[in-house]
Amino acid sequence: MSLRHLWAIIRKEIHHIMRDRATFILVLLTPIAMLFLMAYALTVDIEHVPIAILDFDRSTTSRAFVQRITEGKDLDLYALVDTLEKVEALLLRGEIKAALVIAPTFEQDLVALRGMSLQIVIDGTEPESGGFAVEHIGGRAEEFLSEALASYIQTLDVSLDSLQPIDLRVRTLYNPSLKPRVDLIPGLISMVLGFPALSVALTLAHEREHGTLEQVMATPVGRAELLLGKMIPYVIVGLINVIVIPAVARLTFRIPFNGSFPLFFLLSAVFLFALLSMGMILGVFIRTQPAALALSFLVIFFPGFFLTGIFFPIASMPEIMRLESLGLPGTHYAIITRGLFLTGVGLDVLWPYSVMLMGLGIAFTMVGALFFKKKLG
Amino acid sequence: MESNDYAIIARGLTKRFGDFTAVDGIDFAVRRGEIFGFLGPNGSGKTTTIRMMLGLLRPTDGSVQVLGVPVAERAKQIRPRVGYMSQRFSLYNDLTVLQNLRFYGQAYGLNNNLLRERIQHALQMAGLEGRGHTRTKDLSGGWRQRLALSAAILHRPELVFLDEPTAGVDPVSRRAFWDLLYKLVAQEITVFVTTHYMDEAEHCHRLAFIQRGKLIAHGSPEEIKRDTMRGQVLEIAPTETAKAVKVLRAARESGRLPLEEVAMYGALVHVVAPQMEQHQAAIAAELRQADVEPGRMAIIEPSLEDVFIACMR
Amino acid sequence: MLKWTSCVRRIWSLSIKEFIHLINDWWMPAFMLFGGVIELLLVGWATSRPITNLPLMVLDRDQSAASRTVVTALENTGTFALKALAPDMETIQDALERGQINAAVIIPPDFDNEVASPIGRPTLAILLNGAESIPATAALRAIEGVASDMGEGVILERLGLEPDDFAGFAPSLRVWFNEALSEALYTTPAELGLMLEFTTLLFAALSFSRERELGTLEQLLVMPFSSMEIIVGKSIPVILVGFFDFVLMLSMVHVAFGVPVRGSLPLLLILALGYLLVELGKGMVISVMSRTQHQAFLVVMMVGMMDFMFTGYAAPVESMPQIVQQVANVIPAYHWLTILRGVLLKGVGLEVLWPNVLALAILGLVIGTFSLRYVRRALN
Amino acid sequence: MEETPPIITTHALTRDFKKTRAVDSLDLAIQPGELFGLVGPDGAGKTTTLRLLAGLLDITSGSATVAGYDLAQQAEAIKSKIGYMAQQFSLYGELSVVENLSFFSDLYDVPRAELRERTERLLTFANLTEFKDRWAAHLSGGMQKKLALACTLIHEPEILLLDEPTTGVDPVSRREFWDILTELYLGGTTIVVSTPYMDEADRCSKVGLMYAGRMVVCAEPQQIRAQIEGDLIELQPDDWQTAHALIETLPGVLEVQTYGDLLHVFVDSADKRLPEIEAALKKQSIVHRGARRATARMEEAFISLIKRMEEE
Repeated sequence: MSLRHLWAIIRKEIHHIMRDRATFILVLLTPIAMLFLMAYALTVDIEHVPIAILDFDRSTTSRAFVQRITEGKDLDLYALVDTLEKVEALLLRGEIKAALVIAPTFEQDLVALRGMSLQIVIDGTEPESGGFAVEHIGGRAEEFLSEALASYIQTLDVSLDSLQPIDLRVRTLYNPSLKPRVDLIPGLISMVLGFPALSVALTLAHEREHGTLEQVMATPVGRAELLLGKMIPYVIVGLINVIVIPAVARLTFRIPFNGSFPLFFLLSAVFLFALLSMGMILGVFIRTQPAALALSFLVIFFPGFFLTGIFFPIASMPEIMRLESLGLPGTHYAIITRGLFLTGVGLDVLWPYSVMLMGLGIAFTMVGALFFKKKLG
Repeated sequence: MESNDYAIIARGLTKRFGDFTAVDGIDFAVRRGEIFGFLGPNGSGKTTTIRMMLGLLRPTDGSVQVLGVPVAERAKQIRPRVGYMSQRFSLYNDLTVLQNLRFYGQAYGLNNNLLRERIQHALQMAGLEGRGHTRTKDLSGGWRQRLALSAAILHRPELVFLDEPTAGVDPVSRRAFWDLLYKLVAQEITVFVTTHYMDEAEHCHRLAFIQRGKLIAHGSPEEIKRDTMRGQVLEIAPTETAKAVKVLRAARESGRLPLEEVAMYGALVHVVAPQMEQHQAAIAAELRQADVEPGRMAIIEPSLEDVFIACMR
Repeated sequence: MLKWTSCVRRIWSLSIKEFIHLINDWWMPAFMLFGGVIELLLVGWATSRPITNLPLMVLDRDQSAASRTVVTALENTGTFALKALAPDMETIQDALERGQINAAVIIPPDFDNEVASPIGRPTLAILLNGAESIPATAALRAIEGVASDMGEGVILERLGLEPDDFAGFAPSLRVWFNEALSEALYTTPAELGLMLEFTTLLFAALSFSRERELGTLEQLLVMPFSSMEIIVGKSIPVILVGFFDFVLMLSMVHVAFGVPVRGSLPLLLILALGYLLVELGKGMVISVMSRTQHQAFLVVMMVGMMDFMFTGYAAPVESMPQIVQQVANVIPAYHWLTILRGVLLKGVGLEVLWPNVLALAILGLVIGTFSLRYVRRALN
Repeated sequence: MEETPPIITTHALTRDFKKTRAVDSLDLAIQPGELFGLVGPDGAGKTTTLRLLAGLLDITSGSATVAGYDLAQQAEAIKSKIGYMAQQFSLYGELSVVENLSFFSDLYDVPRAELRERTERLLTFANLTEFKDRWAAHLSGGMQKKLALACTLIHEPEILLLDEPTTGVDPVSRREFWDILTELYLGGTTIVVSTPYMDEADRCSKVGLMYAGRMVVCAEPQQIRAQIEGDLIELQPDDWQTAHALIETLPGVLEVQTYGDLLHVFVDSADKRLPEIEAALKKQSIVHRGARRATARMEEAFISLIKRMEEE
């Protein structure tokens, strides 16, 4: 390995990146924009879900209940209707996401402690807001019930603070609100850094398409030097993102950063090395840019989304996929980012993952160098 | 000028890119049915001029009429009537020879029978019979060039623009290619060609020399030779060509001999000087002094290459 | 008449050429056709699987019958893989910090007594690892379920109610259009719609940028194609492959995940074709704007993400700020997803979907006209 | 003459592509310091040969040594000894002239102490000094070729492998280019150059003619030219097609080559046949100009040889 060769390739690649302004800006901006949009879209606070209420009871209690249901800004009363057909029509047209049907016996059953005669109807095509409605209506119903029954229960000489006698004292560490955005954003960093990895594959395909690779192959430059030299500038591009992302996350989404930033930076560099080596392997096997694009989805983006445990817990996966996820740099990096952003741990905890990342990076580079022939045809 | 007699009329054609003037007010006219050679060094504005004539670039100033149609306004009308072979990229590399030809033919609206016939002919002309299913990228440079040319004239255009059509083509094919151009011209097809082979330029009916965007000579090869060549050319066949050139150049530098130009010409040396008869003996003496036998010496008619080089210097 | 046939012939020649490119460099079309299918399989598979096997620690300080009931109930949920009972808090703390467990349940020493006493208030302490909110939330739901089942028994006992009399305090639930509340049923159509958008956009975006980068565009421009013919000729493969892609993905989600087609299939196919045209227009604009394929790709990713945000797939559009909701109306993918869900799951037709169809048509007209103009100008 | 061991040798060197055999058991020996011209019709295997020698392609069979290294085993070691220039422009367009030079000087490990001096010398050599900060993509074709040559020369290689370095280059630049090559040749560098220009082949010290993947002739230019039988007469008739047919039938005419409307006639004796031809043309009232005895150049020799090959 000659540092001089390496540096020559790096410098050339940096010139390329810098001189094509439009691409340079896009390369820098895309990961950040993607992260921002994904984070926003995935974690919008659900509110103002339009619902319809069909009150067959029309009692004081049911009216008070309706009042209670719609007092927050989580659920919006879209319409008070009088037939099930109207509920159906509204659901079909997508004007409401859920409906609450209060049975004629609502008040009676409640007083007799027979339970809550309620039905919640939700639009199964959008369970996101439907599920939300179920949860919130259920919660309100329970509250309402507890209050309504409080005086009655006291007469029975039992203690029942609520209708949920088992008191769950939940403490959520590292992300007290349990908002998904807080942990998805650190997780998603590994996804969006797939873009620099793709760029590496593209530049190699580009050099093949334009014949410049032929001239370089005729020089004594080593395979590993060539591959590493093409990779390192994109590691740098990725690192610029790595610096910007925590700042963006903090300013726009108020994501904390509890760990050591230098450590984050260092491990991100290792991760980029590993991920970009994957991109490089693509570039080694692929001749044209469209092919590199297509393959990058199958190799980098899809697995990065599904198999790295950002959205789907690795523990729940079948054995074979769990093994595969171990071979993806994103899996280890997601653990590292969550640890540094949220848990605030250090290398004492994260070292196994860091070692894995490094190992994967070296392994991928070696595979790339092994299959990269300095030959044409 | 009767526009019917002319395939191309360019008036004050100018193209500027920013503050760089690529083509600077050139005027020329190409008669129908002639081979018009457009010569100039690399970067002198040849390709830019062709692009303007094809309506790919809008002239900054001036105008050009192609086949009687003003290009700037109605480029679309002339496209079916002209053929164009660009310098490097006229073929799709991942397509096979046949697929490329078929694409050209259909694009220019040839019907199936005619297309089959023309493709057959084109393959023959390019020497690619039996290799129709080879991917274009697997062809050697010269063959690709021949294929591109056959494709450009597949639809028998009235006027064909050829931008360095024979670059990298071997001499045998080049001759076959020029034979073909003559056949085309016999069918009243006009050929506008750029080339770096000056021996090819000799075979053009008329020529234009362009340098730094300006037209510096215009006329038939004979006219150009007569009007632009200062001095005569002495052809020498010395024993050691390289050494002879060195010796004569040294003589020129030191001012011992009033030579305009000393150039190696294959195994021969061409020396240019005014009133060559007076210097012939001195040249021979100079060579002998350096132990080079001058061999056969003769004043010859200047070749276009001699003229071109004299012009461009 | 003659003019027409030669025009068709030119378009034909261009489309054939494009198809040959596709066959020769087959990764891209293969990705278009099967990448979507793979993505859908992954999504369908991942979302239809319950979350199981979450590592959980229990610290049982009570060691009573009641506490053991809790532990057994937790195990029976199937959500958890119970790691060994923890000896002390430190172990739990450490495991949480290392991210080895998603949740921990601590049963206090007096749990049994509190359950038994009529005025007791049994407590369970729960520690969640918020650094992984998705499994943490799933864990919390499961624990809540266990607690409320237990709680119901306690209530019945304390109030002296008969279980048969008791209807339960939770409201009953009915899910329309998706009775089993299968997640695959609503994620896969949305994913299908988005994949169609993305692949079409990407494919279209490469069409000109690639020829420009390789230098062949110049030759194309001097051939007697009108710019309209070039656009149409280059569009046909995109539309065909995109449409085929759609049919393939649709059949796949139907067979693999039982996604029904409750509405009219012909209507859906026609609208899919229309939607393809709209996305094609966008892709072509990106294509002539970009100098390189790399640029085209990055712009496609940005645009695709932007659309994704407005489709209501990840988050309900109703919950977004007013201004964002307005923007959603001019995003074709938003209307397309509404149509797709409507026809597939709700079984509605034009009588309900006409506002979306109309919006899509108007957007198509605007985008189409603009892109035609723009691409033509760029080509001339 | 004493035999020095050749710097490039090949034995039965063969390279197959999917269906075609591009290079077919090629035997070649190039002496150090030779300026070796590789000529041949399109598709004869010139580019493949050069790529093989540069270690850019795997050998199908046979063997070769370049600068003392075995091509199959030590391809990488060869690369620092050679300078290779690809047929297509294959430098980085977005890098400036100087940046391209320094890029390759790094890859070739040019001693830093000499870098400055060499860069300046090559820039002067290639007449590129005033363009040294221009992007390579913005140079004219001829300048690009000269820059490419300069880049392959930066490490002062023992062997230069140039694949059609002057294709698409104007005559002035072409001469400059060959002046540079001649100087290198005189300085002792071994040069292997493929070219479609026969006047360039004439400037080589040795010429190898390839045909269908084989080396069919390998000799000094004079020897090749000498292989042509008879004298050459050049003339330009008005109706060249009829004239061609007519002259071919005349006695003493060995071969007629056309070049556009120019005819090259090989005859057993020019002095004897020139008047006969002119008379024959006059009889058919074919007007002609510029009939003269000409010196047969490499080009005519090449065409003659290729025709013979094709007939076989």
